[in-house]
Amino acid sequence: MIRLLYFARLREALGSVGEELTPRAGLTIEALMQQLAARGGVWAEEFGSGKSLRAAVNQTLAPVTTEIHDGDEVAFFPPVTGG
Amino acid sequence: MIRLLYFARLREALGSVGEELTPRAGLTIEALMQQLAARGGVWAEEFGSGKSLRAAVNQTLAPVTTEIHDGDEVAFFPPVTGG
Amino acid sequence: MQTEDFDVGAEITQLRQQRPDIGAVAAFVGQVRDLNQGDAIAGMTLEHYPGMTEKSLEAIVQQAKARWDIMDAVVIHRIGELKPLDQIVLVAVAGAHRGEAFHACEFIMDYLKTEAPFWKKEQTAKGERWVDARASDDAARARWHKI
Amino acid sequence: MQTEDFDVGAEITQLRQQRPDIGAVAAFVGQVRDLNQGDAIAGMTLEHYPGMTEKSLEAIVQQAKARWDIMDAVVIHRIGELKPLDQIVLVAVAGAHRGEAFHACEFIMDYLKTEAPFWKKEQTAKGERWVDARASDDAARARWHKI
Repeated sequence: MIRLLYFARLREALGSVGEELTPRAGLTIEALMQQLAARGGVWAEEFGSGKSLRAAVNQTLAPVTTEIHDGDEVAFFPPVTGG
Repeated sequence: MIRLLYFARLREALGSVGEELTPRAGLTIEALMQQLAARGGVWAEEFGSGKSLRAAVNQTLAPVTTEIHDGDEVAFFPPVTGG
Repeated sequence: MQTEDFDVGAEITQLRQQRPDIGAVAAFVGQVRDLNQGDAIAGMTLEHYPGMTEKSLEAIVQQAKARWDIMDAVVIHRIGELKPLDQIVLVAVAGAHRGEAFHACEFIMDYLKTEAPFWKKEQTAKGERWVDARASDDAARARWHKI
Repeated sequence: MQTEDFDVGAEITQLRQQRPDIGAVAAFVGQVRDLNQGDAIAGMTLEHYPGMTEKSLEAIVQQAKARWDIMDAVVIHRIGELKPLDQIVLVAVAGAHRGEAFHACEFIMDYLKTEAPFWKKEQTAKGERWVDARASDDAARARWHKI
Protein backbone atom coordinates (compact mmCIF):
# COMPACT_ATOMS: atom_id res chain seq x y z
CA MET A 1 0.00 0.00 0.00
CA ILE A 2 1.05 3.56 -0.64
CA ARG A 3 -0.45 6.62 0.95
CA LEU A 4 -1.47 9.41 -1.43
CA LEU A 5 -1.90 13.02 -0.23
CA TYR A 6 -3.34 16.03 -2.08
CA PHE A 7 -2.81 19.65 -1.04
CA ALA A 8 -4.08 23.18 -1.63
CA ARG A 9 -5.82 23.90 -4.96
CA LEU A 10 -5.43 20.24 -6.00
CA ARG A 11 -7.06 19.01 -2.76
CA GLU A 12 -10.04 21.31 -3.38
CA ALA A 13 -10.36 20.41 -7.07
CA LEU A 14 -10.34 16.67 -6.31
CA GLY A 15 -12.48 17.04 -3.20
CA SER A 16 -10.07 14.66 -1.45
CA VAL A 17 -7.23 14.98 1.07
CA GLY A 18 -5.80 11.62 0.03
CA GLU A 19 -6.31 7.88 -0.31
CA GLU A 20 -4.53 4.52 -0.17
CA LEU A 21 -3.53 2.50 -3.22
CA THR A 22 -1.72 -0.75 -3.95
CA PRO A 23 1.10 0.09 -6.38
CA ARG A 24 2.13 -2.25 -9.17
CA ALA A 25 5.82 -3.19 -9.30
CA GLY A 26 8.06 -0.54 -10.84
CA LEU A 27 5.43 2.21 -10.66
CA THR A 28 6.87 5.69 -11.22
CA ILE A 29 5.32 9.02 -10.25
CA GLU A 30 4.69 9.69 -13.94
CA ALA A 31 2.87 6.37 -14.38
CA LEU A 32 0.88 6.95 -11.21
CA MET A 33 -0.24 10.34 -12.54
CA GLN A 34 -1.39 8.70 -15.79
CA GLN A 35 -3.26 6.07 -13.75
CA LEU A 36 -5.03 8.80 -11.73
CA ALA A 37 -5.80 10.84 -14.88
CA ALA A 38 -7.44 7.73 -16.40
CA ARG A 39 -10.22 8.07 -13.80
CA GLY A 40 -11.57 10.88 -15.98
CA GLY A 41 -13.42 14.04 -14.87
CA VAL A 42 -11.51 16.28 -12.46
CA TRP A 43 -8.82 13.58 -12.20
CA ALA A 44 -8.12 13.83 -15.91
CA GLU A 45 -8.14 17.62 -15.65
CA GLU A 46 -5.71 17.75 -12.73
CA PHE A 47 -3.36 14.87 -13.56
CA GLY A 48 -3.48 15.13 -17.35
CA SER A 49 -0.82 17.18 -19.10
CA GLY A 50 -1.05 20.94 -18.83
CA LYS A 51 -1.40 21.45 -15.08
CA SER A 52 1.79 22.27 -13.20
CA LEU A 53 2.04 19.78 -10.33
CA ARG A 54 4.83 18.89 -7.94
CA ALA A 55 5.34 15.52 -6.27
CA ALA A 56 7.03 14.48 -3.04
CA VAL A 57 7.94 10.94 -2.02
CA ASN A 58 8.30 10.39 1.70
CA GLN A 59 8.18 14.16 2.26
CA THR A 60 10.98 15.03 -0.15
CA LEU A 61 10.45 16.68 -3.57
CA ALA A 62 10.89 14.01 -6.23
CA PRO A 63 11.20 14.05 -10.05
CA VAL A 64 8.45 12.26 -12.01
CA THR A 65 10.85 9.44 -12.91
CA THR A 66 11.09 8.40 -9.22
CA GLU A 67 10.02 4.81 -8.55
CA ILE A 68 7.42 4.30 -5.84
CA HIS A 69 7.67 1.42 -3.38
CA ASP A 70 5.24 -0.23 -1.02
CA GLY A 71 4.89 1.82 2.17
CA ASP A 72 5.79 5.15 0.53
CA GLU A 73 3.95 8.40 1.23
CA VAL A 74 3.37 10.17 -2.10
CA ALA A 75 2.07 13.74 -2.17
CA PHE A 76 0.87 15.84 -5.11
CA PHE A 77 0.47 19.62 -4.93
CA PRO A 78 0.71 22.86 -6.95
CA PRO A 79 3.98 24.85 -6.96
CA VAL A 80 4.51 26.23 -3.45
CA THR A 81 3.69 29.85 -2.57
CA GLY A 82 4.82 30.40 1.03
CA GLY A 83 7.20 32.98 2.47
CA MET B 1 39.99 80.93 7.66
CA ILE B 2 39.43 77.21 7.33
CA ARG B 3 38.69 74.84 10.17
CA LEU B 4 40.84 71.70 10.34
CA LEU B 5 39.69 68.60 12.23
CA TYR B 6 41.64 65.42 13.06
CA PHE B 7 40.04 62.14 14.10
CA ALA B 8 40.83 58.76 15.66
CA ARG B 9 44.43 57.47 15.35
CA LEU B 10 45.48 60.69 13.56
CA ARG B 11 44.03 62.87 16.37
CA GLU B 12 46.01 60.88 18.95
CA ALA B 13 49.25 60.89 16.93
CA LEU B 14 49.10 64.67 16.43
CA GLY B 15 47.86 65.35 19.96
CA SER B 16 45.33 67.74 18.42
CA VAL B 17 41.60 67.71 17.65
CA GLY B 18 41.99 70.51 15.14
CA GLU B 19 43.01 74.07 14.42
CA GLU B 20 42.26 77.10 12.26
CA LEU B 21 44.32 78.18 9.27
CA THR B 22 44.24 80.90 6.64
CA PRO B 23 44.40 79.16 3.24
CA ARG B 24 46.27 80.60 0.30
CA ALA B 25 44.30 80.99 -2.92
CA GLY B 26 43.85 77.78 -4.92
CA LEU B 27 44.95 75.54 -2.07
CA THR B 28 44.09 71.85 -2.68
CA ILE B 29 43.84 69.10 -0.09
CA GLU B 30 47.05 67.62 -1.46
CA ALA B 31 48.91 70.94 -1.09
CA LEU B 32 47.50 71.40 2.42
CA MET B 33 48.80 67.97 3.38
CA GLN B 34 52.27 68.89 2.08
CA GLN B 35 52.09 72.15 4.06
CA LEU B 36 51.19 70.24 7.26
CA ALA B 37 53.91 67.61 6.61
CA ALA B 38 56.46 70.41 6.30
CA ARG B 39 56.03 71.10 10.04
CA GLY B 40 58.22 68.01 10.61
CA GLY B 41 58.05 65.47 13.45
CA VAL B 42 54.71 63.68 13.83
CA TRP B 43 53.25 66.00 11.18
CA ALA B 44 55.74 64.77 8.61
CA GLU B 45 55.07 61.19 9.69
CA GLU B 46 51.31 61.49 9.43
CA PHE B 47 50.91 63.75 6.40
CA GLY B 48 53.96 62.57 4.44
CA SER B 49 53.50 59.84 1.86
CA GLY B 50 52.95 56.31 3.09
CA LYS B 51 50.13 56.80 5.58
CA SER B 52 46.65 56.05 4.34
CA LEU B 53 44.52 59.14 5.12
CA ARG B 54 41.06 60.21 4.01
CA ALA B 55 39.86 63.81 3.71
CA ALA B 56 36.42 65.39 3.92
CA VAL B 57 35.50 68.93 2.90
CA ASN B 58 32.39 70.30 4.57
CA GLN B 59 31.57 66.84 5.88
CA THR B 60 31.69 65.06 2.54
CA LEU B 61 34.50 62.72 1.45
CA ALA B 62 36.71 64.57 -1.03
CA PRO B 63 39.55 63.56 -3.39
CA VAL B 64 42.98 65.15 -2.75
CA THR B 65 42.62 67.35 -5.84
CA THR B 66 39.68 69.21 -4.24
CA GLU B 67 40.22 72.95 -3.89
CA ILE B 68 39.69 74.45 -0.45
CA HIS B 69 37.94 77.78 0.02
CA ASP B 70 37.70 80.23 2.88
CA GLY B 71 35.13 79.08 5.43
CA ASP B 72 35.49 75.37 4.61
CA GLU B 73 35.64 72.66 7.26
CA VAL B 74 38.39 70.22 6.30
CA ALA B 75 38.76 66.92 8.17
CA PHE B 76 41.55 64.33 8.00
CA PHE B 77 41.17 60.80 9.33
CA PRO B 78 42.25 57.18 8.80
CA PRO B 79 40.04 54.84 6.70
CA VAL B 80 36.79 54.32 8.59
CA THR B 81 36.12 51.15 10.61
CA GLY B 82 32.55 51.36 11.86
CA GLY B 83 29.65 48.96 11.41
CA MET C 1 5.46 26.41 11.80
CA GLN C 2 3.13 28.08 14.16
CA THR C 3 -0.22 29.84 14.08
CA GLU C 4 0.86 32.38 16.74
CA ASP C 5 2.76 35.55 15.96
CA PHE C 6 6.51 35.72 16.73
CA ASP C 7 8.81 38.30 18.33
CA VAL C 8 11.53 39.27 15.82
CA GLY C 9 13.64 41.10 18.41
CA ALA C 10 13.61 38.20 20.87
CA GLU C 11 14.49 35.68 18.15
CA ILE C 12 17.44 37.74 16.89
CA THR C 13 18.67 38.39 20.44
CA GLN C 14 18.51 34.69 21.27
CA LEU C 15 20.38 33.84 18.08
CA ARG C 16 23.21 36.34 18.47
CA GLN C 17 23.69 36.26 22.24
CA GLN C 18 24.59 32.60 22.31
CA ARG C 19 28.12 33.26 21.12
CA PRO C 20 30.43 36.28 21.31
CA ASP C 21 32.19 35.10 18.13
CA ILE C 22 29.05 36.12 16.22
CA GLY C 23 29.57 39.51 14.60
CA ALA C 24 26.65 39.66 12.20
CA VAL C 25 22.99 38.73 12.00
CA ALA C 26 21.16 39.06 8.67
CA ALA C 27 17.40 38.76 8.94
CA PHE C 28 14.31 38.78 6.78
CA VAL C 29 10.75 39.47 7.91
CA GLY C 30 7.84 38.89 5.54
CA GLN C 31 4.58 40.74 6.03
CA VAL C 32 1.13 40.15 4.51
CA ARG C 33 0.43 42.87 1.91
CA ASP C 34 -2.98 44.43 1.32
CA LEU C 35 -2.62 44.23 -2.45
CA ASN C 36 -1.64 41.43 -4.83
CA GLN C 37 -1.89 41.39 -8.64
CA GLY C 38 -4.01 44.52 -8.52
CA ASP C 39 -6.61 43.25 -6.05
CA ALA C 40 -7.20 44.32 -2.47
CA ILE C 41 -6.45 41.48 -0.05
CA ALA C 42 -8.65 41.17 3.04
CA GLY C 43 -6.73 38.23 4.43
CA MET C 44 -5.18 34.89 3.59
CA THR C 45 -5.02 31.29 4.74
CA LEU C 46 -1.68 29.50 4.86
CA GLU C 47 -1.89 25.75 4.23
CA HIS C 48 1.11 23.48 4.67
CA TYR C 49 2.15 19.81 4.51
CA PRO C 50 2.81 18.73 8.11
CA GLY C 51 5.96 16.65 8.37
CA MET C 52 7.39 17.68 5.01
CA THR C 53 7.44 21.34 6.04
CA GLU C 54 9.78 20.68 8.98
CA LYS C 55 11.88 18.31 6.89
CA SER C 56 12.28 20.72 3.97
CA LEU C 57 13.10 23.74 6.15
CA GLU C 58 15.67 21.67 8.05
CA ALA C 59 17.23 20.52 4.76
CA ILE C 60 17.38 24.11 3.44
CA VAL C 61 19.12 25.33 6.62
CA GLN C 62 21.58 22.42 6.44
CA GLN C 63 22.42 23.32 2.83
CA ALA C 64 23.04 26.92 3.87
CA LYS C 65 25.30 25.76 6.71
CA ALA C 66 27.26 23.52 4.35
CA ARG C 67 27.70 26.33 1.86
CA TRP C 68 28.57 29.31 4.07
CA ASP C 69 30.54 29.72 7.26
CA ILE C 70 27.58 30.57 9.49
CA MET C 71 27.01 29.73 13.13
CA ASP C 72 23.28 29.35 13.45
CA ALA C 73 19.98 30.09 11.74
CA VAL C 74 16.34 30.31 12.75
CA VAL C 75 13.32 29.96 10.46
CA ILE C 76 9.75 30.65 11.63
CA HIS C 77 6.77 30.41 9.27
CA ARG C 78 3.19 31.03 10.27
CA ILE C 79 0.22 28.94 9.11
CA GLY C 80 -3.53 29.44 9.33
CA GLU C 81 -5.41 32.73 9.01
CA LEU C 82 -3.45 35.95 8.46
CA LYS C 83 -4.40 39.50 7.56
CA PRO C 84 -2.53 42.47 6.04
CA LEU C 85 0.32 43.81 8.26
CA ASP C 86 0.65 40.40 9.96
CA GLN C 87 4.13 38.91 10.06
CA ILE C 88 4.29 35.72 8.02
CA VAL C 89 7.91 34.55 8.00
CA LEU C 90 11.21 35.18 9.77
CA VAL C 91 14.64 33.98 8.66
CA ALA C 92 17.64 35.07 10.73
CA VAL C 93 21.23 33.91 10.21
CA ALA C 94 24.18 34.53 12.52
CA GLY C 95 27.79 34.50 11.32
CA ALA C 96 31.20 35.93 12.11
CA HIS C 97 30.98 38.39 9.20
CA ARG C 98 28.16 40.02 7.28
CA GLY C 99 28.73 38.70 3.75
CA GLU C 100 28.16 35.06 4.65
CA ALA C 101 25.18 35.90 6.88
CA PHE C 102 23.51 37.95 4.11
CA HIS C 103 24.05 35.30 1.43
CA ALA C 104 22.84 32.44 3.63
CA CYS C 105 19.74 34.41 4.67
CA GLU C 106 18.82 35.22 1.08
CA PHE C 107 19.52 31.62 0.00
CA ILE C 108 17.22 30.25 2.70
CA MET C 109 14.42 32.65 1.67
CA ASP C 110 14.80 31.79 -2.03
CA TYR C 111 14.66 28.06 -1.31
CA LEU C 112 11.83 28.41 1.19
CA LYS C 113 9.81 30.25 -1.49
CA THR C 114 10.29 27.46 -4.04
CA GLU C 115 10.67 24.22 -2.03
CA ALA C 116 8.92 24.47 1.34
CA PRO C 117 5.34 23.13 1.10
CA PHE C 118 3.27 26.22 1.95
CA TRP C 119 0.33 27.48 -0.10
CA LYS C 120 -1.45 30.82 0.19
CA LYS C 121 -5.16 31.30 -0.42
CA GLU C 122 -6.17 34.96 -0.59
CA GLN C 123 -9.50 36.54 0.27
CA THR C 124 -10.44 39.29 -2.21
CA ALA C 125 -13.67 41.16 -2.97
CA LYS C 126 -14.19 38.66 -5.84
CA GLY C 127 -13.90 35.70 -3.48
CA GLU C 128 -11.11 33.34 -2.46
CA ARG C 129 -8.25 32.37 -4.78
CA TRP C 130 -5.09 30.30 -4.58
CA VAL C 131 -1.97 32.35 -5.16
CA ASP C 132 0.01 31.37 -8.26
CA ALA C 133 3.72 30.63 -7.99
CA ARG C 134 5.88 33.43 -9.38
CA ALA C 135 8.44 32.86 -12.12
CA SER C 136 10.63 35.48 -10.38
CA ASP C 137 10.91 33.16 -7.36
CA ASP C 138 12.18 30.32 -9.56
CA ALA C 139 14.67 32.74 -11.12
CA ALA C 140 15.81 33.89 -7.67
CA ARG C 141 16.44 30.31 -6.68
CA ALA C 142 18.16 29.38 -9.94
CA ARG C 143 20.91 31.98 -9.51
CA TRP C 144 22.38 30.03 -6.55
CA HIS C 145 23.40 27.26 -8.96
CA LYS C 146 25.71 29.61 -10.81
CA ILE C 147 27.79 30.87 -7.90
CA MET D 1 24.10 57.79 16.34
CA GLN D 2 23.40 57.05 19.93
CA THR D 3 25.25 55.75 22.97
CA GLU D 4 22.19 53.83 24.22
CA ASP D 5 21.27 50.36 23.05
CA PHE D 6 18.40 49.91 20.55
CA ASP D 7 15.44 47.54 20.25
CA VAL D 8 15.70 45.64 16.95
CA GLY D 9 12.16 44.25 17.16
CA ALA D 10 10.58 47.65 17.84
CA GLU D 11 12.53 49.30 14.99
CA ILE D 12 11.52 46.64 12.47
CA THR D 13 7.90 46.72 13.62
CA GLN D 14 7.80 50.50 13.30
CA LEU D 15 9.32 50.31 9.83
CA ARG D 16 7.01 47.63 8.39
CA GLN D 17 3.75 48.59 10.10
CA GLN D 18 3.63 52.01 8.53
CA ARG D 19 2.36 50.65 5.24
CA PRO D 20 0.44 47.50 4.26
CA ASP D 21 2.07 47.63 0.80
CA ILE D 22 5.34 46.58 2.47
CA GLY D 23 5.88 42.85 1.98
CA ALA D 24 9.51 42.49 3.01
CA VAL D 25 11.98 43.79 5.59
CA ALA D 26 15.65 42.88 5.26
CA ALA D 27 17.72 43.70 8.31
CA PHE D 28 21.28 43.54 9.58
CA VAL D 29 22.41 43.61 13.21
CA GLY D 30 26.10 43.94 14.05
CA GLN D 31 27.41 42.69 17.37
CA VAL D 32 30.76 43.33 19.11
CA ARG D 33 32.88 40.16 18.87
CA ASP D 34 35.17 38.93 21.64
CA LEU D 35 37.99 38.14 19.22
CA ASN D 36 39.66 40.13 16.43
CA GLN D 37 42.81 39.27 14.51
CA GLY D 38 43.58 36.53 17.02
CA ASP D 39 43.36 38.70 20.13
CA ALA D 40 40.72 38.63 22.86
CA ILE D 41 38.72 41.86 22.92
CA ALA D 42 37.64 43.20 26.31
CA GLY D 43 35.74 46.13 24.82
CA MET D 44 35.91 48.92 22.30
CA THR D 45 35.35 52.66 21.93
CA LEU D 46 33.48 53.99 18.91
CA GLU D 47 34.57 57.47 17.82
CA HIS D 48 32.71 59.38 15.13
CA TYR D 49 32.68 62.74 13.33
CA PRO D 50 29.55 64.57 14.52
CA GLY D 51 27.75 66.24 11.66
CA MET D 52 29.44 64.27 8.92
CA THR D 53 28.11 60.98 10.33
CA GLU D 54 24.48 62.04 9.95
CA LYS D 55 25.18 63.55 6.55
CA SER D 56 26.97 60.47 5.19
CA LEU D 57 24.37 58.00 6.48
CA GLU D 58 21.59 60.12 5.00
CA ALA D 59 23.43 60.23 1.65
CA ILE D 60 23.92 56.43 1.67
CA VAL D 61 20.21 55.82 2.36
CA GLN D 62 19.26 58.27 -0.41
CA GLN D 63 21.52 56.43 -2.85
CA ALA D 64 19.85 53.13 -1.89
CA LYS D 65 16.40 54.65 -2.38
CA ALA D 66 17.38 55.99 -5.80
CA ARG D 67 18.74 52.63 -6.85
CA TRP D 68 16.12 50.20 -5.58
CA ASP D 69 12.36 50.34 -5.27
CA ILE D 70 12.24 50.44 -1.48
CA MET D 71 9.81 52.21 0.80
CA ASP D 72 11.83 53.13 3.86
CA ALA D 73 15.05 52.40 5.70
CA VAL D 74 16.39 52.89 9.20
CA VAL D 75 20.06 53.04 10.25
CA ILE D 76 21.16 53.12 13.89
CA HIS D 77 24.83 53.14 14.90
CA ARG D 78 26.08 53.24 18.46
CA ILE D 79 29.03 55.32 19.65
CA GLY D 80 31.04 55.36 22.85
CA GLU D 81 32.01 52.37 24.99
CA LEU D 82 30.87 48.90 23.93
CA LYS D 83 31.71 45.39 25.05
CA PRO D 84 31.41 41.93 23.44
CA LEU D 85 27.80 40.84 22.73
CA ASP D 86 26.67 44.49 22.59
CA GLN D 87 24.71 45.51 19.52
CA ILE D 88 26.63 48.04 17.48
CA VAL D 89 24.64 48.70 14.30
CA LEU D 90 21.19 48.12 12.82
CA VAL D 91 20.19 48.58 9.19
CA ALA D 92 16.62 47.66 8.22
CA VAL D 93 15.05 48.20 4.80
CA ALA D 94 11.37 47.81 3.88
CA GLY D 95 10.16 47.09 0.35
CA ALA D 96 7.34 45.47 -1.57
CA HIS D 97 9.48 42.43 -2.41
CA ARG D 98 12.46 40.74 -0.85
CA GLY D 99 15.09 41.07 -3.59
CA GLU D 100 15.16 44.86 -3.53
CA ALA D 101 15.07 44.97 0.29
CA PHE D 102 18.01 42.53 0.57
CA HIS D 103 20.14 44.35 -1.99
CA ALA D 104 19.47 47.79 -0.51
CA CYS D 105 20.25 46.54 3.01
CA GLU D 106 23.55 45.00 1.95
CA PHE D 107 24.42 48.11 -0.10
CA ILE D 108 23.83 50.38 2.90
CA MET D 109 26.01 48.17 5.14
CA ASP D 110 28.84 48.02 2.57
CA TYR D 111 28.80 51.82 2.16
CA LEU D 112 28.47 52.46 5.89
CA LYS D 113 31.56 50.27 6.44
CA THR D 114 33.64 52.26 3.96
CA GLU D 115 32.22 55.82 3.99
CA ALA D 116 30.57 56.62 7.32
CA PRO D 117 33.07 58.29 9.70
CA PHE D 118 33.25 55.81 12.58
CA TRP D 119 36.46 54.45 14.07
CA LYS D 120 36.88 51.53 16.47
CA LYS D 121 39.50 51.38 19.17
CA GLU D 122 39.79 47.96 20.79
CA GLN D 123 40.90 47.07 24.29
CA THR D 124 43.07 43.94 24.33
CA ALA D 125 45.37 42.35 26.94
CA LYS D 126 48.27 44.11 25.14
CA GLY D 127 46.58 47.50 25.49
CA GLU D 128 44.44 49.67 23.26
CA ARG D 129 44.70 49.68 19.47
CA TRP D 130 42.90 51.33 16.56
CA VAL D 131 41.24 48.81 14.28
CA ASP D 132 42.64 48.74 10.74
CA ALA D 133 40.32 49.06 7.77
CA ARG D 134 39.79 45.75 5.96
CA ALA D 135 40.48 45.29 2.25
CA SER D 136 37.48 42.94 2.14
CA ASP D 137 35.21 45.87 3.02
CA ASP D 138 36.57 47.89 0.09
CA ALA D 139 36.02 44.87 -2.15
CA ALA D 140 32.44 44.47 -0.86
CA ARG D 141 31.72 48.09 -1.70
CA ALA D 142 33.40 47.95 -5.10
CA ARG D 143 31.09 45.21 -6.39
CA TRP D 144 28.12 47.65 -6.40
CA HIS D 145 29.77 49.59 -9.24
CA LYS D 146 29.54 46.59 -11.53
CA ILE D 147 25.82 45.85 -11.22
